[in-house]
Amino acid sequence: MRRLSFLITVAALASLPVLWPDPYLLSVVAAAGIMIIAAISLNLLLGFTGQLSLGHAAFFGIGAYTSALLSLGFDVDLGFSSPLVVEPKPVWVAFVGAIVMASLFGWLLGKVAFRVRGAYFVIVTISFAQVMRMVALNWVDLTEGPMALVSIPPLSLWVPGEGVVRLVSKASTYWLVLAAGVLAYVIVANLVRSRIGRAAIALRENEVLAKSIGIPVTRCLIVFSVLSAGIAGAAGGLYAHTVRIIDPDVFLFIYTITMVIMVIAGGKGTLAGPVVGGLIFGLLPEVLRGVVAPEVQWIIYGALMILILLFMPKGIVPAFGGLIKRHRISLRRRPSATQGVNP
Amino acid sequence: DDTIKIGVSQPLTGSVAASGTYVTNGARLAVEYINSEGGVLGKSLELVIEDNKSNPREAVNTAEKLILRDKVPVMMGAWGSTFTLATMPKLEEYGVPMVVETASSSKVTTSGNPWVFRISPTSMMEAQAFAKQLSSFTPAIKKVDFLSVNNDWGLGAASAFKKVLENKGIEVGRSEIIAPDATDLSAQLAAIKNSGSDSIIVTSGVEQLTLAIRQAAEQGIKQRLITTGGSFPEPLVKNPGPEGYVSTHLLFFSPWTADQALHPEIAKTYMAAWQAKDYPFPGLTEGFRGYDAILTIAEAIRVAGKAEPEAIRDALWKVKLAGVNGDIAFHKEGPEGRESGQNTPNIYIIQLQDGEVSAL
Amino acid sequence: MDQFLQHLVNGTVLGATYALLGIGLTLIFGIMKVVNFAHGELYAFGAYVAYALVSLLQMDYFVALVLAAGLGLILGAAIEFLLLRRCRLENIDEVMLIMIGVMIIMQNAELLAWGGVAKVVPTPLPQESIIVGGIYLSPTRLFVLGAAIVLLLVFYLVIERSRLGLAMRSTFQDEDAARLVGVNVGRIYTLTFGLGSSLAAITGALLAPVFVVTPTMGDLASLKAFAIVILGGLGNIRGAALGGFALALIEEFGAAYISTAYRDALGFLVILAVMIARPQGLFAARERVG
Amino acid sequence: MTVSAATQPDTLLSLSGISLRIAGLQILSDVDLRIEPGRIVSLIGPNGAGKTTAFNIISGYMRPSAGSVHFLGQDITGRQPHEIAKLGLVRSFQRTNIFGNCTVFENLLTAFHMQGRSGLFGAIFRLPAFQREEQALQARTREMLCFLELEHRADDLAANLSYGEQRLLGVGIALAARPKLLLLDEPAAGLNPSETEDFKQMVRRVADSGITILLVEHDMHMVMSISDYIMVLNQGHRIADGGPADIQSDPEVIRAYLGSGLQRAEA
Amino acid sequence: MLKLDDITVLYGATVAVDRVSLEVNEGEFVTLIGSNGAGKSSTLRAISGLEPVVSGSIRFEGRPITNARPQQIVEHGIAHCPEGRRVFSQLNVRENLEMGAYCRSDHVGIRDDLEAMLNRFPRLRERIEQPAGTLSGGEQQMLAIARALMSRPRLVMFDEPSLGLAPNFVEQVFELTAQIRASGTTVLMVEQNAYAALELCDRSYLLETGRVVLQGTAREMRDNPDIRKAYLGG
Ligand SMILES: Nc1ncnc2c1ncn2[C@@H]1O[C@H](COP(=O)(O)OP(=O)(O)OP(=O)(O)O)[C@@H](O)[C@H]1O
Ligand SMILES: Nc1ncnc2c1ncn2[C@@H]1O[C@H](COP(=O)(O)OP(=O)(O)OP(=O)(O)O)[C@@H](O)[C@H]1O
Ligand SMILES: CC(C)C[C@H](N)C(=O)O
Ligand SMILES: [Mg+2]
Ligand SMILES: [Mg+2]
Repeated sequence: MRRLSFLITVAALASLPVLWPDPYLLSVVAAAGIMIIAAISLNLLLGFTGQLSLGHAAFFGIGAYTSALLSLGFDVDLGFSSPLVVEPKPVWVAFVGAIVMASLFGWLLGKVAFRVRGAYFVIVTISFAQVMRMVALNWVDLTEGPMALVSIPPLSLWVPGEGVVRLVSKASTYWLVLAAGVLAYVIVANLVRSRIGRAAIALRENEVLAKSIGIPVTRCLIVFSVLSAGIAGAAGGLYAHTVRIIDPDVFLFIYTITMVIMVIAGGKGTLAGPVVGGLIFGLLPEVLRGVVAPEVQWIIYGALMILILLFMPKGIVPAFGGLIKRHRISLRRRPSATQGVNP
Repeated sequence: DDTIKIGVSQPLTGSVAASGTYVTNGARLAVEYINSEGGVLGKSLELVIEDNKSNPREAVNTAEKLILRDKVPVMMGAWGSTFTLATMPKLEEYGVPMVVETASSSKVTTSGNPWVFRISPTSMMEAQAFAKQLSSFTPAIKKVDFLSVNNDWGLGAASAFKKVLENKGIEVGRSEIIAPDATDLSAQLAAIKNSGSDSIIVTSGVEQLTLAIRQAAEQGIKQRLITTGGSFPEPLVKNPGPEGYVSTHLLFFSPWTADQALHPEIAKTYMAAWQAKDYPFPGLTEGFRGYDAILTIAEAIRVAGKAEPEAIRDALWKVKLAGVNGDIAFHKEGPEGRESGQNTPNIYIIQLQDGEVSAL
Repeated sequence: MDQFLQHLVNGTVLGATYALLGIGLTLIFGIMKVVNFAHGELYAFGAYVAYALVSLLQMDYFVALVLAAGLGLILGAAIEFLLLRRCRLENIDEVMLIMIGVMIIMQNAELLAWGGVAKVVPTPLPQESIIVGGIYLSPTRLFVLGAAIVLLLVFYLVIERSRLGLAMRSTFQDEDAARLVGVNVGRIYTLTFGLGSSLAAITGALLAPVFVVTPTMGDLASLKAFAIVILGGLGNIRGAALGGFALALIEEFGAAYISTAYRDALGFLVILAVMIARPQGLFAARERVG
Repeated sequence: MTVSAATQPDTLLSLSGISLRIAGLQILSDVDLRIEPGRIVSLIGPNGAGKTTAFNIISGYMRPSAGSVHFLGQDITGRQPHEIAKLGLVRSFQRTNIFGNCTVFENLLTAFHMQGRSGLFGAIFRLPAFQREEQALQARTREMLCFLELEHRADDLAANLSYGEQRLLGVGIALAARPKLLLLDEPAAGLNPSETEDFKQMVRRVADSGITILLVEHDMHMVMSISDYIMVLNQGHRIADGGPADIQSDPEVIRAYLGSGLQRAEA
Repeated sequence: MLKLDDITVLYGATVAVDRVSLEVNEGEFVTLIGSNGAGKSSTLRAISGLEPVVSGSIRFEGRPITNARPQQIVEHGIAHCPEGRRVFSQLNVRENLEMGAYCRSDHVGIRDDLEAMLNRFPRLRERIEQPAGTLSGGEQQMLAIARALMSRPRLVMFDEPSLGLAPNFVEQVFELTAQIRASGTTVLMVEQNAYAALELCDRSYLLETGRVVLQGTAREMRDNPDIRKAYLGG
């Protein structure tokens, strides 16, 4: 049943370019789709392990820059005798490189950040993204700094009968993003409904208790951090090859915020949450555009966000899905159940 | 449809929002003027304005929106060299011409994009114009430092000025870089303070010029400040700085000396319209770019006889026009067969002392 | 040496304002546990109030400062009363996101009202710097320093030494228990949020004549304020003040002697280093483990 | 005696010379304890004696300033809680600890973590081995629900259970981890006498199934009737140990801990 | 002194307290007993204004206090020592006690009372500067009791004060409640330890699933065979 409705949804989404072949619409939906993939990856951390990463745009940006740089080639002087020269690589190689690189940083940040929790973790992740932005901004030899990396090649695909085609049309971009999105969704869905997924949830709910039943908290967090970073890196790579320009502002806080909005408004810790939230908040600016001034669009965006939270504090999906029963009461802290400081 | 759409991509927010806003206002005035004279080809012009947020990626975005969604046949933009360079591949992809009103990096016209027509001067042109006037500085300029914004414009201008000044036997000292959105420049200024130079050439948007001048005064910086790029920092009009202090500004339109412009009547029409709207006075030095660009586009549409991208592009080569800055006409630049259009505008150097402006 | 002292002075002045921002956020984030990303917007709000009153209404700057603090208090209290009260810290993410909504709304309202163009607030004090032993002291910055230090002391005393401060800390540790000893919890919430906001607003108004006023000025301010609070140890007023000075000095000396380009990165790098070396924050108290 | 205790083959857990200082306070001083398999051992003492702290040290949540902890002949001093749990030493908590926003079923299923083997790839690709394991764990979860008599609560959120049920679930979570040694910290607190009686029966059943139990409890009725061996702590020092009868008559224990409360326990 | 008339408390759809009526007279010692989840704590929370009462009324010394704000109720002279201690974990022992006297303004009186509390609980004096969160469970319980008394209440409500306390200390706490009552303060206590509760009190109410199912003097209750069976363990 669940599988069937999933397949129907995917099929419906896949037919959009046929039913409504407006390139602008497709490009807007594809752009939202990329953010949704990023949101799905954030949900893995925020929703399931309960760790709020506010530097998630960093993984997105690292993916984007890695993929762009590998596909464009670069040479930088690292201060050793000879400069490091990298020839342009095929786009798919670059794309895989992006995932690997982002995962690597996910591992690194996981190692560092998970020594601390809560607000401290948040601030470590923010700092990480800020440092990455400064590097992208100032390591001009490598990243072109604020001048941006331009003319990034598009992804290409070998199609029987047609040979290698460059995926530049809006429809092909759309399908590409859709395919990646479905893949990310399935990976996350399978992961969280497994032993390791339960371990993550356990640690979100009560870390002290999770440890006591043998859940290796740090390792579990790092696994999730790596996966989450990898998916975000893939989203970044997709972004680089579809927008084909990338600048240090992709590391800006507002991009992380956008992902967080999508996840929480949609319903964190639910599979469909980031998708629903992503569609609403990814497409909203486009819907409002032309109706009101840009500033007013954003004011509406902010106000809508607040309203959703005030009336559906757990997010849209739980509110409508009825998946989780009336939460407000149960979440009221019962004194005995929560104070975990002193086990 | 009885309107012709013109796409405008300008930085209305972000680090160079002031200048983008001025240029957009200038464009609005030109459209009002043209429409009041009966429009073009019997239709009135309509601006579709998008904010590129002082960011190259957003600039690409705005171009796609304007072209795909609003289906504009021609664009004006995108203020910054970086934003313009980022936008250019989209022009080629969709075949839409753009009149570049501000950007000054040489790359804009040399990279081989046949859809680009620039009315603004390159940094090299600015540097050369400046070099011609070197003798009028007393005491003479012997050594200069640079304070430049970290983008195609700032870095390009610094290298053009260095090349030209070194040719003139002037020593080049430190080169300090500032991030496009930095507000505290004290560290850079401190580094320059005791460098032994006599002048600092500052290249950045009007916001940072303002900060640089104020913070230089606070730190007791002795060097003469020379700003490039055509912006005039607003607070200088109200608070001219310490007595006897002279600052020098390279402008492409000087409202103080409008009667000396090549076409004073056009300059005055523009100024009157600006003042009628109560737009801020210092914006005049930049607003004219939008004004001239729209005049250029309107003329091209008239020459083309229809509002279609390719026709407008071909017509742009034929445009001969009197603008606020002077005569506008494009010559070919860049690789053969794929040339871009480049105009040869006028450059003014003015000096400000004790609230008084004089031309050099 | 002059250079060194000059940097020290510049860093100290900046540090005083960072400290103000930091203790404002300590009230809201450290004590109330509201992850308030709109803190920087209240800072921008204060700066715009100063601009509107001084540049547009030709009001006296010092009067404008007081008004900015007052309006910040009212705005902060209103935000708490209208938005946060309904979901009273039940869910940290929810509250955080509401504040992000507030941030988006405020920033764009500013944009709508004032446009994206940077605004300049003239300083009421002489522009000529005072030169003491080769060090340039701008009167405006000196005033900022003095005002900030006075405010820091006042707030320190209020929070750490007064009955009100005790009630604040109790309320956010255990709301029901605070009610049971007779604390008017609702009023404490509103007041705490208002005071924190007021501090942000007055910081903005103090810095308006030093820098320029733009709608995005709050972004980095928020992040830095968080960094400062964390650096000082959550909920620790003295720590936040020290954290503010520490961050500013690191930035200033880092920019002077390491790299101007990485100025803003340095602060964050230090945070990463602190977190790796001493996860509890620099000045934080020990807590019972396990 | 203390040193050799660690190496004695019939010793499950041994503490030797455990001391702990925090912030200048001596919380535990030179505590020794030896637990043989299959027994129910109780640790009692006045409030603040250091019982919970001892549990924290044994289960890896705190590191002693001196001394060592051996479990199954291995030195586990300073190891991570989850590593210690893997060896088969699991604890419950003085304050109720459950996964509040998960259902009772999910709470227990999660607690079977250590019984699972499947990894990342199995999960992502839903390999057959993974599916089989899932089935098996679910079946065991249902068994555990029966054992705890919580079947009717299976789909309720744990946070919505009454206090007593939450305590029960807390113990169930620890049991699901299949310990060799189970540490219970005041499991009967907040239960009324008849509930305590039921609970005591459950602890017996657990012990009969071969799990060794170390119990901290202030309910003397329960402690005295269930324990094979009792150790008494006071201000971080061991002041007595022995069987229930010895402890009840020890004058120092009566003075420091039992008071006249003992009579009531015997009532 | 305190009179509850048919009060009902809901958590969402759950009825926690179902039309409960009870009365506490000046100078009396009354206990509420009942199994887990019976609604004892919820009743106390309703009296002190922490949970809204959806129907019925509460009067204290003749004045209606139904759904009054908690701080007004404290000011009227009711103190509530809550279930689960609820000390202010990051405040030290002294500050916790000072907070207990939050609604008082007689500085000298507060100082004397603080001294009296420390004399009564020497353990707290030893830990006077320690953050309350690091105290052991029993120490926190003492602090919670002392804090409640700091407001000089005329009626004090204890919610399972013996929870987690060592036997000798349970003894002390019960003695203390008796002393408090002897000194003229009225006491309403929730207690799992039914033996002790019924030994100490004058009257008692038995709650089951939100309702009062039995009430009477301590003696009557002790002798009731149902109570012996269900709550006294035999
Ligand atoms: N982090 C800490 N800082 C200071 N003192 C501490 C800390 N942790 C524990 N203590 C002290 O150590 C002593 C022992 O505490 P512990 O929780 O082990 O007692 P306990 O025997 O379990 O008591 P109870 O029966 O009341 O639960 C207490 O006096 C407590 O105040
Ligand atoms: N915050 C809450 N949300 C939802 N239900 C609650 C909440 N608090 C209590 N309940 C429910 O209300 C009922 C009465 O709870 P209450 O705490 O008053 O019982 P009690 O008699 O004090 O029990 P105990 O002896 O376990 O403390 C129980 O069924 C409980 O599950
Ligand atoms: C102001 C102009 C002369 C230059 C423009 N800002 C650019 O980036 O090229
Ligand atoms: Mg204990
Ligand atoms: Mg209760």
